[in-house]
Amino acid sequence: MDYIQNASDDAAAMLKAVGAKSVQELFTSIPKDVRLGRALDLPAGMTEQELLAHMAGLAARNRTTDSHTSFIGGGAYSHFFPALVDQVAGRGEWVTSYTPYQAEASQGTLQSIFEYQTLICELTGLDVANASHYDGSTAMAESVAMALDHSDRNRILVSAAVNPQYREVLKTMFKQIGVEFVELATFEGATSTGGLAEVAKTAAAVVVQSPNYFGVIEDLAELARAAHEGGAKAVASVNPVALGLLEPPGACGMDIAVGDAQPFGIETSFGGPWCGFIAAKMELIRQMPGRLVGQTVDGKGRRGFCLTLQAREQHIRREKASSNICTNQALMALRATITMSALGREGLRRMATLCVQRAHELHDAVTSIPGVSRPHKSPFFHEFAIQTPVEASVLNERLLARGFLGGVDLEKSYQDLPRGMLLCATERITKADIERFRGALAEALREPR
Amino acid sequence: MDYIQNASDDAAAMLKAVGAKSVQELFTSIPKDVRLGRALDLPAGMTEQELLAHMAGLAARNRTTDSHTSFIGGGAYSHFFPALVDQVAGRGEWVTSYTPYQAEASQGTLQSIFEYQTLICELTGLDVANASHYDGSTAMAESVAMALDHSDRNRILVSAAVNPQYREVLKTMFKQIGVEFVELATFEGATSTGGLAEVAKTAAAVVVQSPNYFGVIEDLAELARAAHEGGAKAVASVNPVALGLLEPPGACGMDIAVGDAQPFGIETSFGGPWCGFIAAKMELIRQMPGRLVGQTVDGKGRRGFCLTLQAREQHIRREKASSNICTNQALMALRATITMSALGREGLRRMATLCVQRAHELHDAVTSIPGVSRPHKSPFFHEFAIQTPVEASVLNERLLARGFLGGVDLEKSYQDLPRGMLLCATERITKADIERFRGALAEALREPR
Amino acid sequence: MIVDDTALIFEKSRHGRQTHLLPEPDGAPVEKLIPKKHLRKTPPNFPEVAELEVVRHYTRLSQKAFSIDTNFYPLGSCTMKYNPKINEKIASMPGFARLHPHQPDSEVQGALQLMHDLQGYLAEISGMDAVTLQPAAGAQGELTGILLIKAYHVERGQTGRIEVLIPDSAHGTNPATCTLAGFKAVSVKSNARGGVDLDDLKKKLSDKTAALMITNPSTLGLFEEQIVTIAKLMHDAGAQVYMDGANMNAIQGITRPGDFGIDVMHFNLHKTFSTPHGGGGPGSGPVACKKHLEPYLPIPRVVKVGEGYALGYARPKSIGRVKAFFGNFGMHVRCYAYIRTHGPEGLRRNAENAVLNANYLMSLVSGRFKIAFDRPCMHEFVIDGSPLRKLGIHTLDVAKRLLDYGFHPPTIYFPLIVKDCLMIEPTESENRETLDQFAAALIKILDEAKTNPDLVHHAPHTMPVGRLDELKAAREPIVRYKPVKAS
Amino acid sequence: MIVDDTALIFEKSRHGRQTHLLPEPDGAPVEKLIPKKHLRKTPPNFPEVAELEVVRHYTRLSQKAFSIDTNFYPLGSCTMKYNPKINEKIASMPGFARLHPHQPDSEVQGALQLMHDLQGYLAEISGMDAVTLQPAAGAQGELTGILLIKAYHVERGQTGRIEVLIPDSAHGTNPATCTLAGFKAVSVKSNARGGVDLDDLKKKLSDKTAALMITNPSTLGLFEEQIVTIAKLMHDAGAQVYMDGANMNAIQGITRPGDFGIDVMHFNLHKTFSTPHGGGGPGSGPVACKKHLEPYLPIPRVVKVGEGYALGYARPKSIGRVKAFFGNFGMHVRCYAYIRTHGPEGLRRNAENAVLNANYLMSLVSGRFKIAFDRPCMHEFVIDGSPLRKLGIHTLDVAKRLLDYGFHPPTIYFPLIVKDCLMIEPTESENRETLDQFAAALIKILDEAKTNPDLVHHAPHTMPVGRLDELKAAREPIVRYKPVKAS
Ligand SMILES: Cc1ncc(COP(=O)(O)O)c(C=O)c1O
Ligand SMILES: Cc1ncc(COP(=O)(O)O)c(C=O)c1O
Repeated sequence: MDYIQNASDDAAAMLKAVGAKSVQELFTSIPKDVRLGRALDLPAGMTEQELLAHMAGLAARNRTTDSHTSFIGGGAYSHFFPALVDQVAGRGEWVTSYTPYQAEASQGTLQSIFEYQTLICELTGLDVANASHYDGSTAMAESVAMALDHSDRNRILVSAAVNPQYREVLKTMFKQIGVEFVELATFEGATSTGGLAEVAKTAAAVVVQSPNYFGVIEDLAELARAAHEGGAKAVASVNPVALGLLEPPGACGMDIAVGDAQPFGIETSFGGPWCGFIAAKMELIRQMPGRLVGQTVDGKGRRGFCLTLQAREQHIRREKASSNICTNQALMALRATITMSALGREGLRRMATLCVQRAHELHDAVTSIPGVSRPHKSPFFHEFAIQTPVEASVLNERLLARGFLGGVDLEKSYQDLPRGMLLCATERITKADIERFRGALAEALREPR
Repeated sequence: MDYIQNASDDAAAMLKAVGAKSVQELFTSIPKDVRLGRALDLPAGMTEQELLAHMAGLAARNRTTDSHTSFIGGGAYSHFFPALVDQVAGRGEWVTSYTPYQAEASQGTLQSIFEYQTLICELTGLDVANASHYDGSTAMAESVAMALDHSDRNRILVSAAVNPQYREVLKTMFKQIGVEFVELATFEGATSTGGLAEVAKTAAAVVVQSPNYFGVIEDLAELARAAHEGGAKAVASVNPVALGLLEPPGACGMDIAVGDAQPFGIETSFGGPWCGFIAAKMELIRQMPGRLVGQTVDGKGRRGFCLTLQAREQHIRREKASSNICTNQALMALRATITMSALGREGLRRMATLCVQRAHELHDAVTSIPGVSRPHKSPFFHEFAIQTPVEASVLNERLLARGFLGGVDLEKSYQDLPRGMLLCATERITKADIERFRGALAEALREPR
Repeated sequence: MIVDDTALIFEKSRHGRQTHLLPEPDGAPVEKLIPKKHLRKTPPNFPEVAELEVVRHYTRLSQKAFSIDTNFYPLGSCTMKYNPKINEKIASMPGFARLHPHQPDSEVQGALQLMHDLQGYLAEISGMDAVTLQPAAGAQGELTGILLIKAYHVERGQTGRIEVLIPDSAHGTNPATCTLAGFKAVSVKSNARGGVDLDDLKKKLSDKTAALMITNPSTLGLFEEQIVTIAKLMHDAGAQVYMDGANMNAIQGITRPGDFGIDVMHFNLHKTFSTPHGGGGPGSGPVACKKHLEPYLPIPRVVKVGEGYALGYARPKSIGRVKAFFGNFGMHVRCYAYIRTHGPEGLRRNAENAVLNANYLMSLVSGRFKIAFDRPCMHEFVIDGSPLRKLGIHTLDVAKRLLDYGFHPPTIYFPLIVKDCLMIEPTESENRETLDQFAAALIKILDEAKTNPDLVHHAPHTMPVGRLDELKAAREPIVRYKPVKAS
Repeated sequence: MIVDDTALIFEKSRHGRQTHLLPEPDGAPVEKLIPKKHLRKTPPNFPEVAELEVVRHYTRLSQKAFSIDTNFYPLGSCTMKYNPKINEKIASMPGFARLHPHQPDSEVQGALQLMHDLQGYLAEISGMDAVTLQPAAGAQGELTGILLIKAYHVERGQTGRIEVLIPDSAHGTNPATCTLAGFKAVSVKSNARGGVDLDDLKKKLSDKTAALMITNPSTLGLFEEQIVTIAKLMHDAGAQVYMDGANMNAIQGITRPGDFGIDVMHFNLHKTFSTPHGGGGPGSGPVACKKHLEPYLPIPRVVKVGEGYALGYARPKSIGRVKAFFGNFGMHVRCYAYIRTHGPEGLRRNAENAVLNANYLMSLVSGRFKIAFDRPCMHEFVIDGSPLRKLGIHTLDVAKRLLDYGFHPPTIYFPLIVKDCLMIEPTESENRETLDQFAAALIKILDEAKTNPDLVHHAPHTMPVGRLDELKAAREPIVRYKPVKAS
C-alpha cells in the first residue's frame, strides 16, 4: 500500500511532459550493476485495518505504567498531564510543520519556542535556554563541550551520583578527543565536596546532578563555589518538576543547567522522544548549541520572533561548529510548554509537593518492612534507594505478578549497593497504592526462591 | 472545581463597575422564598486527575465491541473508520463552533454540510438531503410528517419488518394527532406486496426498510410502485453502507429515503449521538425539515454557501412549522462526510462487499450447526435471523464467557420468532473470527441449563 | 487566484486515486450472494482522492470557522462556554464509545450507573423528582415535556385543554413543539419590565389551557419575577407549567424550577453543561418532571435493581419512545464528567460568574447602546438596535464588522419582541480583558459608522467571502454538487 | 488593534487565575521533609491562566503555521511527505507510549520485537548487515557512523587517518560531525555534472584519509554516477565510505548503499519514512553498517534470544552509548508501521513517484528558471537563482512571495555551491494539480518582478508579520520574556 496521490493517467501525462517512456528511464544515472533488480525482502504491505490489528497485537504484549502501578524512576518519570496537551499539540499544524526557517510563516512555532525558553530560564534561574536538545544525556554532553570550548583544560570532574547512562554518553562523545573524566565520590548518597576546589583546578568543568541518581538533593551552592574556586565551570543536571520547590541552579551559582523536560507532558515511551534542555548564564550565549529564538520587530514595529545567532549553528559554521545538532525535539518542547502553562504557578507547586509527600510516605511504608533499609541519610526529592534481602530483578518479577512495576535495579550500576533498588513516587501514586505496595513488597520478600 | 477565568480581584473590579457590593445583589430579581439557600446535594467537585481515575473505573465495568468480538447489529453497526477521522473531526474549530448563522465566518462548516448533502443524495439516488437529523428513528417520523403534510389521508402503512424501535417512535409522535398506523405483514422475512396498492389508497404513506430489520433486501421498486398506484408516498429507511452495492431508493421510485449515517465513522456509543439523514425528490424540498445548505455567490461572484430556505424552519414559521428541530447532529455528519470521502468509491465498494461476504460466510458457518436454522429465505445484505434451541438471552451470556457479544434478541419484538436471534457481520469480522464463533456457538448450545 | 481554496472534495476527485483502508474483498463474488436485480447499476459518485487530500481538505476547511477554542463567541441563548478537553478524552474511551446499545444490562453496568446517577443529579439541580435522558436536543425535550402534559390531561378526561400559552419572547421551537403535539399555541404579551403581562395571561387563560411554556430566565436575559404567582394562576386553572431550561446556566445552584412552580422542564446539555456545539450539534435535551408526570416519561429509563442497574420498561402509561435507544449517551458521559468536576460549589460559581460577566459587559456598553431593559440582567442582556438606523447602519452590519475584529457576533434579530436586537451572553468562561476588548470593538464600530460607514456596511472584509446573496440561494436552490458533465 | 494577537502566555497571566488539574497536597508540609536551605525562595514565574486561555492561546498559535496538513511544503532535502494519521494513533497506544525504559525485557517483548524487526527491515533496505536505532536524528547518526569508522581504524593502529573527505555540496552537519569526532574535514570539489570531481578527490586522498562522507543522491538531487569507482578508490586507499542517507526516498527499492560500496550510513526516519517533523523535531537517525563495523555499534541493540527478544549489551568493542536508553522509540513505532504499510512494492513506488514528481515539476519551470544541472534529477532539483538578480529580485524575495500564494518555500541558499539556489523536493505525496499550481506561482512571481517589483520585494503581505529585522535580533538578543516591572 502507499499514500501516492497520482494515479496511472497522471503518471502517463507526466512522463509525456518529461519526455520519458517509463519511470525507469529516470533512473539511468544509477549504474545498472548496482540496481537491486528484485523486490526488497520485506513483509507484504498492509491496509490501515490490517496494520491496526497487527500493531494492537504487538502493543498488547507489553506491560505498561497504566496496566500496572509503577514506582520506576531513574531518569524517566510517569507524571499526570492534562487532556488538552494531546488535543492541542496533536493539531496537524504543530505535528507536520518543520523548522521555522521562514519566520513570517512560522510565528506560531517561533513564539511557542520563545515561551519554552522563558519557562526553562524561570525554572533554572539562568539567562538563556536553547530551543531543545535530543535528551538530558546529550544536553549534558553539549554542556561539557561548552565548558571545554571556554577552557584550555582537558579534564572533566563528574559525580558518581550522576545518571550512569549520562556518564556513558560523555565517555562516548569525548574519549576520542582525549578528554579525561574523573569520578567524584559520594557520601551518604550525596557528592562529597571535601577537596573539590583543589582538584577543580585541573578541570574545565565540575558536573553534578540534583536530585541525583539516588534521588538525593545535592548542595549545589557549595559545589558551584568549589568549582569556581578551582577555575572550573559548574554544570548541574536537574529535574524540572523538582525546580518547582528546590533552589534553582542559577541561584546556586551554576554556570549551566541541563536536564530533560520529559516530566512535563511527554510520555516515557520506552526511552524517547523526550526533550533535553540547556540553560546558561548570558555570557555563554555564543557557545549555546542548537537553535535559539530571539525577539525582534518587523517593518511596522510589530513584535515578531525569529531564529537568531544562527552563526553558532552547523549550517553556517560547518567544520568550525562545536555542535552538529540540526533536527531537535521541537514537538516535545511544545508539549512541555503547554503542560507548564496549563499547570501554571499553582499546578507546579501542587505537582512538586505531591511528589515529595508521596515519596516520603512510600519511604516510610517500605522501610517499615524488616530487612528493607535506605542506605543513604541525605534529603531526597521524590526518589530514594533501598536495599533488601532479594535482588531487584527477582523482586520486580514477584511484584509484577502482584500488579506492580517495582523499581530500578541499582546493583547493575553501583556494585557498592548490592540488592539495591531505586523507588520513585510521583503525584500519580495514591496513598492507597502505597498501602497496597507495602503489602505486596512484604509478601514478595517472603516468597521462597 | 470550575473553568472560571476571573479571579477575586477581577470580580472585585467588575462588581465595582456594575455598582454592586456582592454578586448576590445581582440575583435580587429572584424572589427570596424560592432561593435554594443551600448547596446542591451533589458529590463534591473533582480535579482532572481525580475525574479521569473515576471515569476510567466506570468505563472498565463495561464489555465493549473492542474487548469482545461482536456480531450485534439491529440498527447500530461496528464498522472500521480511518484514524484521520478522530484527528481531523476532533479539531477545536469543528468541535466548539455552533450553527453557521454568520455565513462569511462559517464557510468551512457550510461547505462540509453541502458535501454531506451531496454524498447522501448520491447514496440514495434522490435530489435533496438536509443537514442532519437526530437519528434514523426521528428522521423516519419527519418523513411521515412530510407525507401527511402532502395528503389529506390520516393513515400510514408501516412494514412489520421496519426496526421495532422506529415504529414505537412513530406511534409516540403521531398518536395524539390522530394518525392511524397499519402494519404490513411479511413473508419469508420480506414485506408482502400482495394487495398493497389497494390498501395504499387509504394511506398517506407506505413506510418500509431495506435491508429490513431481519437483514432482508426488500423489493423497493415493487413497493414504491404499489404505494404510488394507491396515491400514497413511498418512504424507505435504508443502510448507507448497503447503498454501496444495492439499487438506491431514488432509482426504485421511492419519494423519501431516511436512515442513520452511524456506520460511516460514528461510534455505536451505547445508542448515540448518531446522524439521522433524510433525502427526498426535489418536489418535496419546501417540506424538508431542519437545516439546509445552499450554494450562492458573494459580491465579487465568488462561490459561497449559506443556510437556505430558512422559512421552513421553526425560528421563522414558529407555530406553523412542521418540524421543531433546531440543534441537529452536525459534528456526526462531519465525521460521516470525512469517512465517506476517505473511503471514496473504491473503499465503499470494498466495505459493502466485505460485509456481504463475511455475513454469508457467517450464515453458512452457523447454519451448519445442528438445531440452528434461518427462518427466512429472502436475500440478505449483512444481517440475518436464526433460531436455535436456546433463548438468545441465555445464549448471549454463554457466548460472552467465550469472548463474543452474540446477537440481538428477536423474540422480544417478534413473538413469531421464538428463540430468534439476529446476527450481523461487517468488514471488522475476519474469517478466523467466524471459525472461532462457530465453535463457541456449538459449545454454548450444548452447555447444560 | 492560483490555488482555488473553495474547491469541493468532489472537484478534487480524479479517476483512480484512492486510499488503502480496507483489504481487497476475498470472499465469493457479490453477484453469487445477492440477486442481480437488487444490485446497483452505477456506483454512487463518491470522490476518488488519496488520504493527504482528505486531511488537507478538511483541515483547511476547519480553519475557516469561528469557535470557542479560537474566538470569544457571545451567541445569546447558546451559552458558548469552554468545552473541557478532558470530557472529549473521557467520551472517546472504548469503555463508553465502543458500547453497543443492544448489549444486555449485565455487560454495561458502568454506562447504566452513569446514566442513573446523572438522572439523579439533574433532578437535584432542577428540584424535580424524575428525569429522562432520551431526548436528543432541547427541541425534542420540549416535545417530550408537552406530551407528558397531554397524557396527564387525557388521563383525567381533560381533552378540551388544547391550548398552550407561550410568552412572545419564547424561542421558535416552543410554538413549533405545540403544533407537533396537536396543541394550539397562544402567544402572551410581555410587559414593560420584560416579564409576562399578567393581564394578557389572565385574559388568555381558560379551561382550554393545557399549559404555559415559559423560559426562565427568559430570552431577554431576565428572571420572571412573577413566576410564583404565574405558576399558581396556571395550577389553579388546572393547567401545567412547562419550563424551557435553555438558560439554566444563570440559576443553577441559586434557585430551582421545581421550587418555583414548574411541573416539567428540559435541559440543553450543550448549553448549561458544556457538551460541545459541534457546528450545530449533537446536543442533548433531558427532561425533568414532578412526581405526577413521572408515569408518562418515555421508556426505557435506568433504574437501580439491588446493587446493579437496569433499563426499566415496565411503565404502562409511558408516552413511549421519542427516539431509538437511550438518547445521546456520548453527551450524557460529557455532562456527567462536567457535573462531577464542578460539584455543587462549581455549578453555583458558574451561575454567579456568568451573571457577573453579563452585567459587567452590559455596563461597558450601556453608555453607547440602548439596553432593552435597563436593570440588572441574568446571564445575557439584549440591546435594542433600532437607534442604529439613525447612524445609517443596521444590526447586521455591526454583527458582520465584529467578525473583522476576531469576535463571533452575538445572536441578532431574536427575541423578536426587541427591534433589531443583539442578544449578548458572555458565559462565565471569559476573562475581564476579553469583555473589555469586545465592548471596545462594539463602541469602535459605532464610531466607524460615523467616520467610515462603508467600512461597516460592506463588512466583513477579512473573511474568505464577502456578504452572500442569500436571496439567490433561496430562489435558485443548489443543494448538492453535480459533476459538470452530468448536469 | 483591539485584540493583540501576539500576546505571550505570560502577558495573559493574572494573579489568582488557575486550572484545576491536581488535588490540594494532603501530606506533611514540605518544610518537614526537605531542609529549608534547599527550598526555593521565590517560585518560578509560571503563568497564572485558566484552561480556556491555554487552549485558545496554543490553538491560535498553531494557525500561524505552514504545515504538510495545510500546504504544499517542497522544502528540499527534508522530504516533507504526508505523515499518515494512523501512525500517530498507533504511537499513542498505551502499549507503546506508557512503557518505562527501565522495565525488564520480559515485560516489553512487543516493543523489543518491533525494534528487532525494524533493525532487520532497515538493514534490508540499505543492503547492510547490522543496524542501531539509538541515534536521535540524522546528525547524531552521522556522528555514530564516523565514530564506528574511527574505532575501526584505531583497532587496526591506523591512528594517522585523521582526515575525512567531504564533497562541497554536503549538509553542514557532515563537517560539524567530523570536528566533533576529532577528525579534520577536507572539502572535495564537485564537477560540472554535479558529481564528485575525481581528480580533486584523488589529489586529497592519502593515508591520512579515514573516510569519505558522501550524500547519495546528493543535495543537488543527483545520483553519484561514479559511486562504484569512488568507493573502490577509497577502499583501496584503506579508507571507509560513509553515506548521508537523507535522500534515501529517491532510491529505496531501486538500489542499495550496501550494494554500491558504502560501509556505513544513517537514515532520517522523519524524512524517508514520514515520522512527523514536529516544528523542528523529534527525528530519528538509525545507522546501518557492514559486518566489519558491527562490533563497534552502540549498546544496547535488540537481539533475538530463542523465541524472545532482549537488549544486548555484550559488545566489548562498542563505542558505548550515544544517548540514554534506546533512541526515539516513538519514531521507531511510526517507522515500523510505515514500512509494514508499504511493503517492498510501496517503498519502491514511493521512490519512483518522488522522482517522477520532481522531474515533472522541473520540466514545468525549466523554461523560465535556470536549472543548475540540466539532466533528469532524482527526488529534488536545484535552481540557480543568480539570473534573478537581473530582474532586480533575490531568491529570498521569491521565497517570501510564495507564502502569499499559500506555498511553503523550497530550501534556499543551500547547497552552498549553487548560487542563490532554490532546492525543490515535491515528494511522492503531492498530486499533479498541486505541482502545476506551484509552477504557475513561481512563474507568476517572475512576471510580477517585471510588472510590480515592490510586490515581490516586500513580500510576504498576507502573514501575521512583515519581514523581520533579523540583524537586530542577533545584535540585541532578547531570548526570554521578562515581566516589565521586573526587567
Ligand atoms: C431559548 C431556547 N429554547 C430552546 C432551544 C432549542 O434547543 P435545541 O437547539 O437544543 O433543540 C434553544 C436553542 O438554541 C434556545 O435558545
Ligand atoms: C542532507 C542532510 N544531511 C543531514 C541532515 C541532518 O539530519 P537531522 O536534521 O535529522 O539531524 C539533514 C537535515 O535536514 C540533511 O538534509
